[in-house]
Amino acid sequence: MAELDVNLIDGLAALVLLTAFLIVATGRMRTLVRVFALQSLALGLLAAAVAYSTGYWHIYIVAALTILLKALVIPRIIDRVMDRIQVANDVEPSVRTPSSLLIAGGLAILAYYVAEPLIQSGETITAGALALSLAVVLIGLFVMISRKKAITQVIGLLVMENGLFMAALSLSYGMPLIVELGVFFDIMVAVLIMGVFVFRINRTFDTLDTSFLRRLRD
Amino acid sequence: MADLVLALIQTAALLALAPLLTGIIRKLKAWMQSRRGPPIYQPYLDLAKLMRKGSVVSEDSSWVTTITPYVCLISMVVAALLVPAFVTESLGFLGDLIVLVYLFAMTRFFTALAALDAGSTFGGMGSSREMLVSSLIEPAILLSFFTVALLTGTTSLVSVTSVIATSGASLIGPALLLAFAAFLIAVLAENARVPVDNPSTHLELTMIHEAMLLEYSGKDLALMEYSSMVKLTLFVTIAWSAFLPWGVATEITAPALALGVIVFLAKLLTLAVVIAVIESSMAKLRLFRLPNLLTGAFMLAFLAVMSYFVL
Amino acid sequence: MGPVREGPKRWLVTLGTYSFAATITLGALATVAALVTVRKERLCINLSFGLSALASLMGLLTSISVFLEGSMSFEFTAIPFLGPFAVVIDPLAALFLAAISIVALAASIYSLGYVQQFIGRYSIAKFCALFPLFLVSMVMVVASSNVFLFLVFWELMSLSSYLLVAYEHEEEGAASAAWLYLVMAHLGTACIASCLLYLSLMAGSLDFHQISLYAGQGMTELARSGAFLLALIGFGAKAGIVPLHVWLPQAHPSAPSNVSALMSGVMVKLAVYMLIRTAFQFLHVDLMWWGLLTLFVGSLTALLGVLYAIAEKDIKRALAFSTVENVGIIFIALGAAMVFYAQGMMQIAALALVACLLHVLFHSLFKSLLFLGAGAVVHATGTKDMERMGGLGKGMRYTSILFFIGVLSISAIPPFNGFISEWLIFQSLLLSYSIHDVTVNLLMAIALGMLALTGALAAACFVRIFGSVFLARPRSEAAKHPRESHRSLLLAMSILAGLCLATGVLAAQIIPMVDQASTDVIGVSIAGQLTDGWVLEVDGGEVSSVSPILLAGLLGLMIPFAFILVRSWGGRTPRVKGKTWDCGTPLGPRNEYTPTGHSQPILRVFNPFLRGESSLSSDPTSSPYSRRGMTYSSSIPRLFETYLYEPVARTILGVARRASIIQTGSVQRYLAYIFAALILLLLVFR
Amino acid sequence: MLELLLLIPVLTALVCLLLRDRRKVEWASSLGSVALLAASLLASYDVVTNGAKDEGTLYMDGLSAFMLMLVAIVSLATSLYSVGYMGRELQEGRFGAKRISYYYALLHAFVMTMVLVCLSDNLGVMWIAIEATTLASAFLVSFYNSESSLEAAWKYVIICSVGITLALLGTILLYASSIQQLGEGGGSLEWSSLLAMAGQLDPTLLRISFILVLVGYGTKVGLAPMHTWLPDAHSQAPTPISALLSGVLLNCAMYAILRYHMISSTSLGPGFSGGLLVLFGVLSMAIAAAFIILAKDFKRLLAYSSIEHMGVIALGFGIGGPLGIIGGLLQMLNHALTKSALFFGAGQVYARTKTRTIEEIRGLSKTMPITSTLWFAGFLAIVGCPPFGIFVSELVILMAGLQAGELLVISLYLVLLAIIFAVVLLRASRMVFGHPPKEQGRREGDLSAILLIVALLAGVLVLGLYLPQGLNDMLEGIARLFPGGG
Repeated sequence: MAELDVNLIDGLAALVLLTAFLIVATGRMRTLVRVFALQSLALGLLAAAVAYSTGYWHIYIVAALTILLKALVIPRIIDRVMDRIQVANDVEPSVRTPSSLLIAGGLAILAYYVAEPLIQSGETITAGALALSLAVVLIGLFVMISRKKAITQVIGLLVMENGLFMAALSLSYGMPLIVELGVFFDIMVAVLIMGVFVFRINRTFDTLDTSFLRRLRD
Repeated sequence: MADLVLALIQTAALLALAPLLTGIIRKLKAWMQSRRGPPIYQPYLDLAKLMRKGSVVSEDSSWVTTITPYVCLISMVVAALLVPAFVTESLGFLGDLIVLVYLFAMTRFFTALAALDAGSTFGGMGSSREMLVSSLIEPAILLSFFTVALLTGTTSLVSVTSVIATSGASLIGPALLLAFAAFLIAVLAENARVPVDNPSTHLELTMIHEAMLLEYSGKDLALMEYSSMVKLTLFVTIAWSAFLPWGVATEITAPALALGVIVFLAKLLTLAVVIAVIESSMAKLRLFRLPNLLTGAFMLAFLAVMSYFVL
Repeated sequence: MGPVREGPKRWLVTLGTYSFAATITLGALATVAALVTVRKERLCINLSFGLSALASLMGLLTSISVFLEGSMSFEFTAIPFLGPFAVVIDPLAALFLAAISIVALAASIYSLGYVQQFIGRYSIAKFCALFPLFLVSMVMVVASSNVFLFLVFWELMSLSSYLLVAYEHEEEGAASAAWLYLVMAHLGTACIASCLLYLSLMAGSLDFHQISLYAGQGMTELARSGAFLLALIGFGAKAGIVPLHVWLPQAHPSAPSNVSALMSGVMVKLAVYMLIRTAFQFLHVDLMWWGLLTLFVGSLTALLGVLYAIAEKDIKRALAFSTVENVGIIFIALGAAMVFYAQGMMQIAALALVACLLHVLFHSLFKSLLFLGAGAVVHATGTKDMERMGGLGKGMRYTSILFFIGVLSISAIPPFNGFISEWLIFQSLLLSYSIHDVTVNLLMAIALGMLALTGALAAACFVRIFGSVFLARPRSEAAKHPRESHRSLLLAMSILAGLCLATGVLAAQIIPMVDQASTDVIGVSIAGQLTDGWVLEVDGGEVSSVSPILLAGLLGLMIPFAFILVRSWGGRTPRVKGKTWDCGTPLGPRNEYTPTGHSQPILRVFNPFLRGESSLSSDPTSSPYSRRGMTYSSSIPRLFETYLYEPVARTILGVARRASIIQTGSVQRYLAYIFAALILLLLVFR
Repeated sequence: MLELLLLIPVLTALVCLLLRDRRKVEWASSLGSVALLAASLLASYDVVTNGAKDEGTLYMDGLSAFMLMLVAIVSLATSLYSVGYMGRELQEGRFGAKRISYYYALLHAFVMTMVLVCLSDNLGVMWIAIEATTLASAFLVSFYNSESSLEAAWKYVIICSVGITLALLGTILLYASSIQQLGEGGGSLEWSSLLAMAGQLDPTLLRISFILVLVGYGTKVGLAPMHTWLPDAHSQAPTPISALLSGVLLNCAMYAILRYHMISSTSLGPGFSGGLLVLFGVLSMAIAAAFIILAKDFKRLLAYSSIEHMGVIALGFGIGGPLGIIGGLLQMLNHALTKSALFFGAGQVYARTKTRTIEEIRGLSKTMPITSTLWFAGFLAIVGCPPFGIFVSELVILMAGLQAGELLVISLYLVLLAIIFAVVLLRASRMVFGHPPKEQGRREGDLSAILLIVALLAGVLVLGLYLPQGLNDMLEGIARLFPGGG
């Protein structure tokens, strides 16, 4: 693999992590969706770079699908949903932004710590890629925990998925095509189902704040 | 065969002497209280009189009242078969010291039930108190027997008697004496004597043993009275035979037997005096002070066991 | 399946095997019959209990054939990866099988009449199906010679008896008593399972025979002691030793009386059975303190059991507490046997074990008799409260006589059977002087004192029970017109009463049988020294003896003789019926001694142990000079419940409440748990 | 051949979706389930006698066959039970008439995803299938569209999706480590080939991968502390679906973990992944015990009991050895049958009392004697009373623990089991015994439900007394698939 490719891939991967930080930092719903679209775009480019450098044609398909679905379709759907049910533009974090950023930083460090034994065993590239993608996944999960709106939770989940894809691309240069397609299909269905539920929740509870969903408990 | 005959004669003697012992104690007490008192054969006359009387039976009572006098009588007769008095012969293979305890328990058990049978308050009271006294004193009795069993290696009363009597003085020690003392308290407690009970009281509220017999009359009463006289005699005899049997005839020769009989009578008289002295000089204890005395007996017996093992 | 031993009396072994198979088959058939005849209730009762009675007879036949001709065994495979399951009836098992069979026979006959009272109130088929199941599982508990098989039937025994205890579930407290029982039994099973499975893993086989061959070799002292303690706790919970007895006085009284008889009479003893096997055969008792601990626990159990029995007003609860007491006595003997065994004094150990087993056998007979009698009484009066009984002896003459025989036996009145076993226990405790260890000697002496105290208190307890139930005048409307029990009830009780007397009188003939069982365990037979058929002899340097048969003969001949003699003395003197003397006050239920009154002095003396409270209050409207309407009430607190079980339950509940804050209903919180779990794992295990 | 197994539920689902008449839909659903069971039995028999079958993406060995049978049996019971239960709900007007075919279609789609979980050799496909189970069942959970069912479904989807994302990351790491081994382009997600080269995989990656998979799929299994969705979803779903969720879905997720466990313990030795399973097992049992004590709703009680049993199963497999594995497998089977029977009973009781609150129910043995007897038998079975199968499996796991010398774990296991035993039976006996709160006549539910419960309990009963040689061999064969299970 050429030096340039590696640098490019690394750079794009870093961009994905950066956007993850931005998602934590932003306080506006619309911006949040834009940043997510940006992250997906970076991921799509990363896929294309991997495809170019390895020459696996099926990764181009992955790249195309990623950009199409995650950078274009899903943000549009989310926008539409927000328009339809008139979501307030405020993100409503339960952990305030500065602390959130600190925690996100901590998660990134944790990810490096976890991947560190791989560096020692000489798997430097793998270690870096693992650390980056693990950090994105953890930050996505953190977004889900620390944001109240149902839509932010969906976005958090999608950020996790992005981290996942990045891992798949940079660690193993994609997965067998059938698996990739299946995963895409599942994600689409999942988002659709969640969309349906978001509508229903909004209709039933007249809010999207999931912290009201606390009737079932012991 | 001679030993069997001797044993039966001995039993017969015990059964015959029982009212006399009671008479003697009454006479002694009378003297100490500066009275003339009835003749010492008065109990025989009382029993004979009662045997000729008709009886009144409570309409509330059941078959328990009917059979109890006979059960008491016979259990005492059987007990008398087991106890050596002046010679170390008895029908001891029938039962040992533990069996004796259970035969006494049998008498008490039936008496206590008969007391409840008629549904009288006094009977119930007597029954209840009797069971209290007996449950507290029985461990003391068994532990004091345990002590002599340790000393002699057997619980068979005949063997105990002959082992101790033939051992010279080697077995005399704190164990034996403490056990004897514990048993003496048991003699008083088991036979309704002062300070546990007062055999001559007629105030129902203070009675234990007499309260249980209130409903009996005529022949039944005679049997009950006689059984308790035999019981007293047996206890006194056991106190000597099991703990301090010296003087008893250990072989069947005329001089030994003669000595045995004389010593036995002397021993009976000694304890009669002791009982009379106690009854004349002490008051009956309050019911709920009794446990102090009775657990004291238990402690004495336990100390006896302990001194056997430790000393 | 097939007989194992070859020999001249092979037909007997074959008979034993077939009769054992018949026991199980008939029992199963009885259950099926009950389920098939759901709608025809009387038929259901007759079929089910008829078959159960037959099954019991077959069980008895099996154990007789084992005693005559030796063990029988066979194997089968049900769960292949656990290997074949062995069923063995050796003399020890046969002894318990005999106890089960006899009591079950009586209980089955009894049920024919007794269960009819439930028609229309509860499901008859349920009872008729569970009863044989209970019976079969008890039989299989003693027959199983495989840890796994044993545990299955052990739990099944608890389960079926639990359902029977909960049978009258609309009665106050029955369901919760049953629940407590099952929980305690289950806790016990957890200990038992751990102990037995551990031993079998060490031995490399689930088979009892293999485990006893291995016998804890190669295990450390600590491991063996741990296993023993688990067994003691586990089986103790089932046997009802203090402080694990709390379920017993609740469950046994709540059960219908025929079931109480089986539970108190036999089921509780099966714990003793297995404890004997575990301690002696699987662990070869080599540490003396095991025995001393058992002895101590036994003494404590016996004393507390009898004290609580004396305090009790409910007749069945009093009997249940008396079971606790007798289990204590059994444990005293067992503990003594273990001490002697650990000291290598096999003869004396065998004596103590024979005493223990005899008491087990005898207690099954008289306690089930007493429970059956109590059932008859409760059925006749509709109450379990002894305060409300009295005078039943007149209306229920036969019941009262049969009950009385039970009372005599349990109070160890010669020549009834309870006396024989207590005599032997005393003898074996006396022989402890040959151990040269002052601590042990004194402990044994204390145990002996406790046993004596217990015995005397038990007599007091049963004077009170018999007196307040059958004697004097009725104390309530319910007790005024009792009807004599149904024929089947009387027949069942007569069988047991007859056996109580017979086993006492013929103790010298029973002992060789019991000795076979103990020889199996200890390896030394003492029947030859202990009895020659006429007298029982114990040799502790000099010979101590008792002759139950001659004593019985003397008493049995002389009492009627004395009766005739005295009655005819001096011609027939008149016997007049009269009123009871009560200082002229009108006779009524109010001036009789009540059970509460009868036990008050003893309870007051022993109050430091019981911590009871009593209060005296009077009607405030009456004049201060002449008190009227005085009320005396006393209560014995449930010490173990209050200070042991309730704190544990509260702690568990408190922990659960505290844990409940995790289920808040917030998705974010839930996700945070996943997050936290993941991060922790990554940090620790990366 | 194996595709056929997938095709049957797919076809059934389609047919159900297309048919409009309720009777016809019910027939189609029942027949489809019967066909699936028949096909599964045939396929399993084939596998047990002729060894594992590898058809590329699909793969079937003894373990898959075992799971497949579980799925087929419970789904048959569920679809039969649905006929009476959902029919009555429909008559009571809890949902519109059109939705009944939608219900059956989703049900069979759900079954199909579970069959796929059991049959996929490719771990990626397995992941897709598991994610698909969530998606298929989400609408079943929210079937009544009530507020609380919506809430439950939302939590279900969100929590399980997060979990499953983590599992996918774990899968990717495993794949990456296989690439390291085989070079670029040679990586494999086929479980069979991964197992074959397990010895050479990078241990660090494997460890991280297993942690991610355990937390991820563990969410779906209901291992504490990731179990939080489970009581909500189980209590809000229609009762037949609760049975299916508890009975087999959880087992399917556990099956996925087991596949990774096999790889991981081949490579790292059984200590690591086994130890983690034991840890989560005990934790799940403890949390479940606490909530069983507090549960007021009987369906939630049953759900917590499922968490407990998943803990027991994890413990069994974690301890390992032939006994632990066989115990875990038996526990899976017994739990699936018993829990389905219990949920069916709960459905009958709810239909009669119209409440799920334990406190409000009394004296069922008077008002519905047969159902309550069966239900109570189910409770006895679930807490591990003989002669039911769970007693055997829990005892076998106890033996395994003793053999492994895990004394602390074993004592916790026993204490927790005892607490749960006590509390569950206390609740059950209060519902079944005593006087009914108001005078109600005696009325049982429909006969078909009773027969189904009887059949399921009879199965558990037989397993408690007798293990057929064939099943025994199958279990021993499966145990041999695990390292250290020979």
